[in-house]
Amino acid sequence: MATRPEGATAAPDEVEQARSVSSPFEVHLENFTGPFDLLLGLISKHKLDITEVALAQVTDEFIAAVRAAEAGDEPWELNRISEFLVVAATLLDLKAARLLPAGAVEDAEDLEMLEARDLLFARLLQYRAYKDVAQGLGQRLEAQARSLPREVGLEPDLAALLPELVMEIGPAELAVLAAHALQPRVAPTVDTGHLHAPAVSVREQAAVLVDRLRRAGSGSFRTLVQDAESSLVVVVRFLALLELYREGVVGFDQVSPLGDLTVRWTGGQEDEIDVVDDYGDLPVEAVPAGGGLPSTDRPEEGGA
Amino acid sequence: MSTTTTPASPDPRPGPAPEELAFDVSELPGGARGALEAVLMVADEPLPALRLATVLGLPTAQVEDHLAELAAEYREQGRGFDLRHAGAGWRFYSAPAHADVVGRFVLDRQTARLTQAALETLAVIAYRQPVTRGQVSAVRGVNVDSVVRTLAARGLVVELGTEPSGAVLYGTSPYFLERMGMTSLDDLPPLAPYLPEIDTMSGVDGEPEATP
Amino acid sequence: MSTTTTPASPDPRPGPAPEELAFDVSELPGGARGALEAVLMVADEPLPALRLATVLGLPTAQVEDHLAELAAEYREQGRGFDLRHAGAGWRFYSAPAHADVVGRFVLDRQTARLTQAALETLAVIAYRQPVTRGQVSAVRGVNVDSVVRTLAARGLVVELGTEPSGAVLYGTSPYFLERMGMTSLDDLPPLAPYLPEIDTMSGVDGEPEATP
Repeated sequence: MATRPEGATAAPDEVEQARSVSSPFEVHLENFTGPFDLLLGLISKHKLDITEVALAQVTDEFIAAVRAAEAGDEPWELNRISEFLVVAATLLDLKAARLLPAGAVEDAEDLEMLEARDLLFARLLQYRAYKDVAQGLGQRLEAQARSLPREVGLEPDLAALLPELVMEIGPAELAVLAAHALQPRVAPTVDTGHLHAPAVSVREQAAVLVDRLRRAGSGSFRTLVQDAESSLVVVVRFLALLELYREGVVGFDQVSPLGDLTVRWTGGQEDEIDVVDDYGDLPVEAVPAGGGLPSTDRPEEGGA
Repeated sequence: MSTTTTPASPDPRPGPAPEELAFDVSELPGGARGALEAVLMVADEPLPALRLATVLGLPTAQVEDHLAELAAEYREQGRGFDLRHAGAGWRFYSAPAHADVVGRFVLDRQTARLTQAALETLAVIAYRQPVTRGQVSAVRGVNVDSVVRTLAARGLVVELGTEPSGAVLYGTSPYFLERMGMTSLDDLPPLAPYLPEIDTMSGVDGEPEATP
Repeated sequence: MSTTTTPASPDPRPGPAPEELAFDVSELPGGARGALEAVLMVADEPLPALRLATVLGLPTAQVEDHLAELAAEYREQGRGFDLRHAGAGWRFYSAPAHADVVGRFVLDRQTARLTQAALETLAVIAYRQPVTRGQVSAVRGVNVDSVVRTLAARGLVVELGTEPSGAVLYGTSPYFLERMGMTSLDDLPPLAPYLPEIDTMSGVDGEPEATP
């Protein structure tokens, strides 16, 4: 990787320029020095390989910048910090996806993996795009607010023209309406069915594996996940196997790197095997498109 | 007339010792008269010349002259609106000559019945008065400005005063009591039977955050 | 100016009016344009040209011409108000040149600035509507429930319906367009300059789905 990609010193294009306005946060890496926003721009233009970026260093510098700001007069707003977290999390996802062994694109699974990477990438760009247009929107609203609309009540003479009001409700109905309106809103329940694949629990999948391995004695990982309806199930079964290994009831054999993984049952035939779910009692949930933060844990944003 | 950009106010000297003004009306397009038109256009109630003079930083007499000239100009030009001094002050009205068209417009969409949104807003105002439109909006989750104006035009809701922030406080009128067959607000049925958690409510009474 | 200044004729003979009208706008002082001014002066919301045409008994195209001419005339004369086409229709506004004077006078208006979080949420809703809160959250990476609720209370965002799953779909309101000084969502600047690949990103702009 070159020490400093071309474009970093040259005039950044308009997208990068628009981004660099709001964030003076600078990073100093081996292969890049400059505003964080410019770094993003370069990654998005494929001028810098995400796998070459030392994210840990970026994070250290970010924390240092936040601390310095806190010590100074103008601590960073929560908004800005959470924005960095979103971007950093996405970068991390992206990097993880890129670092996974890929090989040639041969089957549908590989294709899916590639698409997932593009999605991560696209999600990051998309977030930046909305952030940019939001700025223009705010400017426009402010400029327009220099004119106020005429919003006046009806002149009494004209109000007198209105047909006599028919009052269809009495005090009791009024109370019902008021009670309905004043009722504390149930914490708005967002339907997240469209964001989450059905929950898959490590414990359940472990039970499935125990059952199969007891009967078969051994099997390749490939066959053990053959019936998995989603890649989430594959992941959870793998986690379950690790748990079973810790319990000392399975063994692994792998002849060559990235070759078939054979799983052997080494436990008894009768013992009760109950995998303790290290991932909390919560079932593991699918990650929303783009693989960002688990949406259930999203910080509530202040209404103000 | 009124084709030039600075028609009036040859005397830019401020009159009634105004506080620091960020502007000089004589330098604005349309001068003092433009400024008067701007303020009157968005004013919700008749404005006394004195108040206008304070806002503009001009002597009251001068403001009165401008107002009279504007009123005459609108008449001459056969405008559909006029500027009249009625009651407490000056206000834009639709011209009497157009009463038929205006009447047709006013009746165009009106029904004798209140909409569900209007009834619900009325209920919230009745139980939460005095209350600002912003507070009612926060409770109902929608903007209620237009609905409150309708209720005010119908005489069911009246302005009770203003908050220190300048926000108008609304409450129900004697006409509301009359139409509901009540003699006082004490006759409003208690909400408790309909709303067991009423005591635990927080944030409903409070002023909503000013800005989202 | 208008076509004629003939005083109101006692002759109630309807002219070219399509329906039974008690008036003929062309015979009123100020003609059709005076009538438009009169109606706009009492309106408390933007009025579509079509609605004005119905009230006046005139073809919509003609009404639109009159409105555009009136707006131009106010500008030329350096009036303190102007007539604008924004949101759902036409409405009187105070002129921007007088914002400082008007601001001194009007305190109780929803001109409070939106926070960055609110602006970003509004932007996502504006460009992606109809959209659920969950989808907005997915883009912004934070829970947006309370921000969306505040935007709704401000009248900028409205519920458009529900998805089969029951999730509420949100979009921007006509009031949002009005506040932006736009007449249609097509007036929003394209996202494209910021995000050239947006169209080709299926699965990103559309329904998010679980990924490995």
